Amino acid sequence: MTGSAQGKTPSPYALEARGLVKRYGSVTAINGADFELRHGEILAVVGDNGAGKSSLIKALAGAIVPDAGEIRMNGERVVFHNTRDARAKGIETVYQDLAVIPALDIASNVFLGREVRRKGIRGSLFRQLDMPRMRKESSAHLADLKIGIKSVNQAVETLSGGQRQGVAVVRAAAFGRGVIIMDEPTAALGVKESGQVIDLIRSIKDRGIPVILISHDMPHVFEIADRIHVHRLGQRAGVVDPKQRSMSEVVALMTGAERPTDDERAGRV
Amino acid sequence: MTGSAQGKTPSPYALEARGLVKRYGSVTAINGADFELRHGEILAVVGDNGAGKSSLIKALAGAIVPDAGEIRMNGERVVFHNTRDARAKGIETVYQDLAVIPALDIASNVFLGREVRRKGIRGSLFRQLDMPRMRKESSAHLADLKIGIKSVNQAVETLSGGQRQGVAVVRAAAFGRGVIIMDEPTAALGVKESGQVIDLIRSIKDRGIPVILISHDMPHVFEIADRIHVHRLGQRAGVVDPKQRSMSEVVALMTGAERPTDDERAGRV
Amino acid sequence: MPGAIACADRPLATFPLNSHVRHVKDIMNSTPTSAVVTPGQKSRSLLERVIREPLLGPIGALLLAILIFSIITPTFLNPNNVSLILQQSVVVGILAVGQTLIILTSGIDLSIGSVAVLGTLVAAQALGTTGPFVALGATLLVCMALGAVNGGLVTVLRLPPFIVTLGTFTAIQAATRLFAGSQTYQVPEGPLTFLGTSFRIGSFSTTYGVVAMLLVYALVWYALSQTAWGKHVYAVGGNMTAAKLSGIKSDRTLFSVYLVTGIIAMIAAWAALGRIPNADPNAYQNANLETITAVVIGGTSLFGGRGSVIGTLIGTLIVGVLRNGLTQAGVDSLYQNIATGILVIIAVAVDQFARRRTS
Amino acid sequence: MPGAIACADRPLATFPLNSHVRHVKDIMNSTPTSAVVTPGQKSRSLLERVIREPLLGPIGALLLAILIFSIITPTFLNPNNVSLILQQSVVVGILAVGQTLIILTSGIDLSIGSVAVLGTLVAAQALGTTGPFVALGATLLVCMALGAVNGGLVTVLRLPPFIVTLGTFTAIQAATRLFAGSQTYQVPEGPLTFLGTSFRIGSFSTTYGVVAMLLVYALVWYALSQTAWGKHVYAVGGNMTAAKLSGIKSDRTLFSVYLVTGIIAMIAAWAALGRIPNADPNAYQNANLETITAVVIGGTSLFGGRGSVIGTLIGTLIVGVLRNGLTQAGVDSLYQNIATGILVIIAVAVDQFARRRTS
Amino acid sequence: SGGSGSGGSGGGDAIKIGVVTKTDSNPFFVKIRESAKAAAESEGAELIALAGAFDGDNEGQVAAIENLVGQGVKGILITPNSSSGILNAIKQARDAGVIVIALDTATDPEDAVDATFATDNKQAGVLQGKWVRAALGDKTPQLAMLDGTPGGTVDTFRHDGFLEGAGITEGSSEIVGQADTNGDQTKAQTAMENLLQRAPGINALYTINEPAAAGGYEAIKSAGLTDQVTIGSIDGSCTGIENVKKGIIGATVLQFPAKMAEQGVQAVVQYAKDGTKPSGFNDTGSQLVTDKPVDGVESKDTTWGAENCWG
Ligand SMILES: Nc1ncnc2c1ncn2[C@@H]1O[C@H](COP(=O)(O)OP(=O)(O)OP(=O)(O)O)[C@@H](O)[C@H]1O
Ligand SMILES: Nc1ncnc2c1ncn2[C@@H]1O[C@H](COP(=O)(O)OP(=O)(O)OP(=O)(O)O)[C@@H](O)[C@H]1O
Ligand SMILES: [Mg+2]
Ligand SMILES: [Mg+2]
Repeated sequence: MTGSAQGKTPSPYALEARGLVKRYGSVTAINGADFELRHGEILAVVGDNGAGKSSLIKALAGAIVPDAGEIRMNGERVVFHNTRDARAKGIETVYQDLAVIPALDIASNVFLGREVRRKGIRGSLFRQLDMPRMRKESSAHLADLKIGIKSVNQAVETLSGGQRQGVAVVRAAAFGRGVIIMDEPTAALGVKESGQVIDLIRSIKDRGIPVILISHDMPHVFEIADRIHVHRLGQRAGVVDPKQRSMSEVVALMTGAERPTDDERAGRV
Repeated sequence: MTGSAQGKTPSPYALEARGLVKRYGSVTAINGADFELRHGEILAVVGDNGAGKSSLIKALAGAIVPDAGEIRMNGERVVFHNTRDARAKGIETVYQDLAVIPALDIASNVFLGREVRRKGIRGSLFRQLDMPRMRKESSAHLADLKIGIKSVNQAVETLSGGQRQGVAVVRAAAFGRGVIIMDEPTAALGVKESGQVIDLIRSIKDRGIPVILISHDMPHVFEIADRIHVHRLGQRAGVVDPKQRSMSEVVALMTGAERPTDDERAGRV
Repeated sequence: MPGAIACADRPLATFPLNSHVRHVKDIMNSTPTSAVVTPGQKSRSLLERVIREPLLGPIGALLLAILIFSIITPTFLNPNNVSLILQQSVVVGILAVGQTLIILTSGIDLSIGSVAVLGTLVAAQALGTTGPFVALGATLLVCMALGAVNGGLVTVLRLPPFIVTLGTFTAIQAATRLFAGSQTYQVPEGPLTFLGTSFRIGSFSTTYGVVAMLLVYALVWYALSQTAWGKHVYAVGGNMTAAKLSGIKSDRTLFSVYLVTGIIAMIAAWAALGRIPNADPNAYQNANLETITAVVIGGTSLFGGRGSVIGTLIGTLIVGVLRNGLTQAGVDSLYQNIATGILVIIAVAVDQFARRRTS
Repeated sequence: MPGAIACADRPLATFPLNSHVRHVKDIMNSTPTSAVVTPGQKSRSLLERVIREPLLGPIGALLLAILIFSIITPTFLNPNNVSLILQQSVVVGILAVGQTLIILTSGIDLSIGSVAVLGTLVAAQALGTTGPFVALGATLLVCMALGAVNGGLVTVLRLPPFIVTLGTFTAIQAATRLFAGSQTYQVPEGPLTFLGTSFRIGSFSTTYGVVAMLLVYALVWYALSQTAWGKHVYAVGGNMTAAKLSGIKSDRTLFSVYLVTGIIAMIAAWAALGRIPNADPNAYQNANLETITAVVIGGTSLFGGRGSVIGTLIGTLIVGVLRNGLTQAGVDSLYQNIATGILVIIAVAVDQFARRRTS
Repeated sequence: SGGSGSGGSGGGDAIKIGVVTKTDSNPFFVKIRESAKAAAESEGAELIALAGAFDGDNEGQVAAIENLVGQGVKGILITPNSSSGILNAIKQARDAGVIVIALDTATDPEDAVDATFATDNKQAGVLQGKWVRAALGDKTPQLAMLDGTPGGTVDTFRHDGFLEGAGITEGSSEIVGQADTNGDQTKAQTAMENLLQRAPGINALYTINEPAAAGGYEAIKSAGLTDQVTIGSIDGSCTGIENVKKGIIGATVLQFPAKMAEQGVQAVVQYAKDGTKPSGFNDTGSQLVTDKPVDGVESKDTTWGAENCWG
């Protein structure tokens, strides 16, 4: 997995991709996309519906294996065969379609795939889960988001759309160490709850963890993003600085009505 | 189904509900909610996650049968046992979870439940569907929204989240005659596509059809709504006039940080 | 090509699908009644519409089996033998149509064979006291009534189809034996055995039962793919909640599927009397498993909402070809069973492989 | 009470759950290692945790059946008779645990009975040449190998479990007959028949096989509800894509379920030799349908991801009680089948009714 | 004469013979299959063995006949599932020049096939019934009947024969219990356990075959009633004879499946060589075997049985 970048000066990028391609039958969802995420930054990814944003971050999260192109973490070539590989490198993701198990309770969902076992022989030999602890921790995390969940014993299928999204966000935020990716984490959330997710993202950044935020909510994006990656037709149209471009300019870039500068196109902002 | 209001002066309300209650086991999703929709208006419904907005409009659309309370259309008492009853009265709904059939193609989804048969004996006797016509009409409607759908023969499951939402919106908009209800129709949509849905809602209003819009997007709500119904804890906290209240005031009302005026509480705005 | 292309506001000369975008725009601008269709539809012939892409796998498996058997045995491709395979597939093949319908609604019908068997006995016994057409009418009534019982329990009481049809299967099978006094009933040649009558097309001889089977397939194919009812069946099986919200009379659709399956069971009963003019309460005990196998080999999902009746026909034929071909090759039945078990898995593996290639 | 209450920024004196909200906030403010739990959990006793709400239906149906039979027959509640019902449930009951696991992953295992039958024959034949413990080891190996074949085909080739296990069922059954020359093999008393040995608790006499069955249930209940593996089984069956995205080793989990089912089949084979010390290639031909019935009556969804092994135990007992009770009541076997069919439907209807009441 | 169905091709002139049993599962049919194989081998003929999938699988047997005719066999030996269910297929086979011989079970009418080599199942039942009745002595029979498959031809013959031999009429109060076992030991054991709970006074047991008898015995043994119940059976498998020797079964009626198969194969070979067709019903005989002979029923002991048993 180790590429040629080894031994060089440390890479300026926490996560980086070159020439990614992904085809679904006759549809090319990612069409030679580049991508760069700097250390400790919040990078917004914006683009029209169907531009291929979700496909791009799925490739970065190991959820799909790209047909071509390469991915690097901290300058080192990585190959993700599945989400476990990406998780092992500290990449946590909130998927647009949430990836929760409807019939399982909230605590089990939050800890799915990294369950905590009891201390002592009950955990080591009998492999018993420490459900009380997992419940307590999940409800503490969820309480931060204030999305009004009554009990973490509830099955996820009984939650409202927004509450469900909260569960997915909490899961990623609680465990991410390397990179946290959020695909439209506030789409179903109310004003207050969205605000709390934005605060959460800021606090993640404060912990020094970079965040990739896909969002259609331009005010949020401009409020929080350090840089904005504009995706169009399966490619990166450019990266812009929210302090130098207005919302309407970014929207124009998304639709192709405006052209990016050469620096923006090359991602040098 | 005809209530006592018959023979009186025509009701000012296209759709109206009093004291609706809906319980799910120990959860009371609607807790004695009132609701009024005037003729020809765009009424926004806002509220926190889990406030019971979706449950409320599901009751209005016949998707759930309330445990108590009554619903009136044009002053006349109506009882909806299912969505068909509501549809028969011209109520069309975009559900938050979209209610599309993943394995069916787009055209079949748009026309689901009101398929068009061929002209002549092929339609009347052999009950053959006029698929070419349904395809053509769906793709014309979808083209209006510009959500980049390649072919209406595509199965809905191959669409991106936003494209899927577009299909649901188009379906409601194309067939609504009495009331059109949209539960977060732009949640998954991009900036441009959202704008197109907002335009679409305006054009529905121009056709004289009232619209109920549930949305967490305050700028959109303030841009388009004639009145804003604020929902809280399963009840109507009040109805406000977007020209008299600011966004932050409405958000404060949603969370209970601010109290509505007596007129607002009674819905007299 | 990215789906976003229709959003393009300016022409993108380098983009291959741009012409398509313009085409869509043309449609938008054209009058609503014009007959312009999107390119995707233009090129679809009838054959393409009947044989959808997901069927390439089963068809491939069937052709492969035919090829192999025609190489290793001299008799396999005899017109007589081909006709035999068809005739042997008639009863299970017809029942499998009903099974497909029910599986499409995400149900399962374990009682389907027992309904048909009861049908044969009703026909045989009624024949004694009434005329053959009354007997057929009585059979139809009984089969539809049993379909209605299954359908009623599934739709009204919302019980799982597996349990409902397991219960009716057990009860019907026992009731049939009681009704028949555990006897078999010989049926004389006549309208009741009509579907067993042979006729020739050129040098190819076959029975009206084969024709009936193909007709049932054609009819149900038409109903599923060309009528609103068919769309509703797929919708109900694909996502019951969404179907309800879309205003489909989901209970009625579901119930109608069980009723239609009752009718199909009656046709199967008629065909069974044509094939073996002897109503036997012990016959077709494995019809439930055999029909489900045909349906699944044909690419229909056991979870409902996806599949086709043409796939089931191919699935039925695959099983028939295997059994016949192995006999032609002189394989004993125990070894045949081992081979069939493995070959069925291979057939579905071929299907999966083909599907992954095309998607 | 609306779920939104935790959002309340000001106290709402009229709102009953407000105390709960404060409670949750207390938790937030308390140190992370404190043992405070939300009220919902505090009151859950072990019994409540074992018997979840969805089980009330099956339990009700079972109690109802027991009540009715103890009224209409004098012999039904005899300790001897109760012990008999348990003994008669052992083999299918153990196999049904494996079936539950596989159905929870949204699969189905049609081969489970045939694997156990092959197991009995391997044990009986190996006993002749080796010692009883080597024979049991060989049985375990064979059963696990067959589980691995099923699991491999399902996970690696992604074939539908129905077809895979139908194929292996057909092949294993035929292979067993060939292997045994359709003969039965008598097994002398010894370790191989140990599970058939009786012992007494007070005046109640039962066999070690019953104990083994209850142990298997307890173990699998523990694994499903108290370990990460169990959560993963539910996740894989509930939503495979989401499970994969959540980083679960879904293939490994799926495969392990088939392997565990192989082990369970071996235990069932052992118990079968205890019950009938005679390895018969024709035994337990209906085990697939019987186990699926027990699972479904027990409230486990055939679509995966929902259900419990305790429900299956109750489902097994319901079937056993019906069969035994009807015989005690002097019902002839054909009428018994009719009654069983109808009663199974009623049992599930009671369940559905109870569920709708509680939700 | 003959040979019109064979298509004339194929390698060499090995005579092809098909044998179609009811199922592959019953050891009795396995014995027929194996004896036929052995006989065919010694005659230099080729044998294809097919079977129905379950008791009552007429469709499976019809398909088997059709496929064998298509394959070009000279003769088919069949144990028909139902005596009248497959007559059309048999007729078509005979019309195609294939001789069809019924084994074990006669067709109805009997001349639907060229010849029949079978046990008289009714007679076998009568023998079992007579012996059980005589063994009971003065005791009033309290009879339990472990039947096979309801409606099976053989099952019905044996059942009726037993009652005739025991002098009991169908529906009489002397029959205290009945259950269908499909000839399966497990099912028989469960059924007997439940019957004994209801009617602990059972003193006579009819069984459709020896596995059913073994299952019934297990139940009787665990109920501690071995001295009280007299068990009769039919088959003559070596396991069964062994069980008679051990006293598990009181008496069994021995059949001769190997004889049926050998004679059948020889008849087909004969026909292929010189066109001689076999004809009529050929009883291959049945013999009561017990170590507790009773007056009025001719019987042989288990030593003889062990020499003449099958499987
Ligand atoms: N599994 C799939 N099969 C076929 N096509 C797919 C699949 N997944 C995505 N696509 C197609 O790939 C394109 C890009 O989809 P993607 O979900 O990445 O878009 P997106 O930018 O995230 O859009 P949105 O903002 O609506 O979520 C779309 O045209 C979509 O239809
Ligand atoms: N089927 C159900 N079973 C149990 N509880 C339910 C069900 N549907 C909704 N609820 C509960 O009812 C409450 C109101 O839900 P509803 O979906 O109406 O909220 P909402 O205002 O639409 O929220 P959002 O903005 O997140 O969509 C929530 O607490 C939810 O958990
Ligand atoms: Mg997306
Ligand atoms: Mg909602």
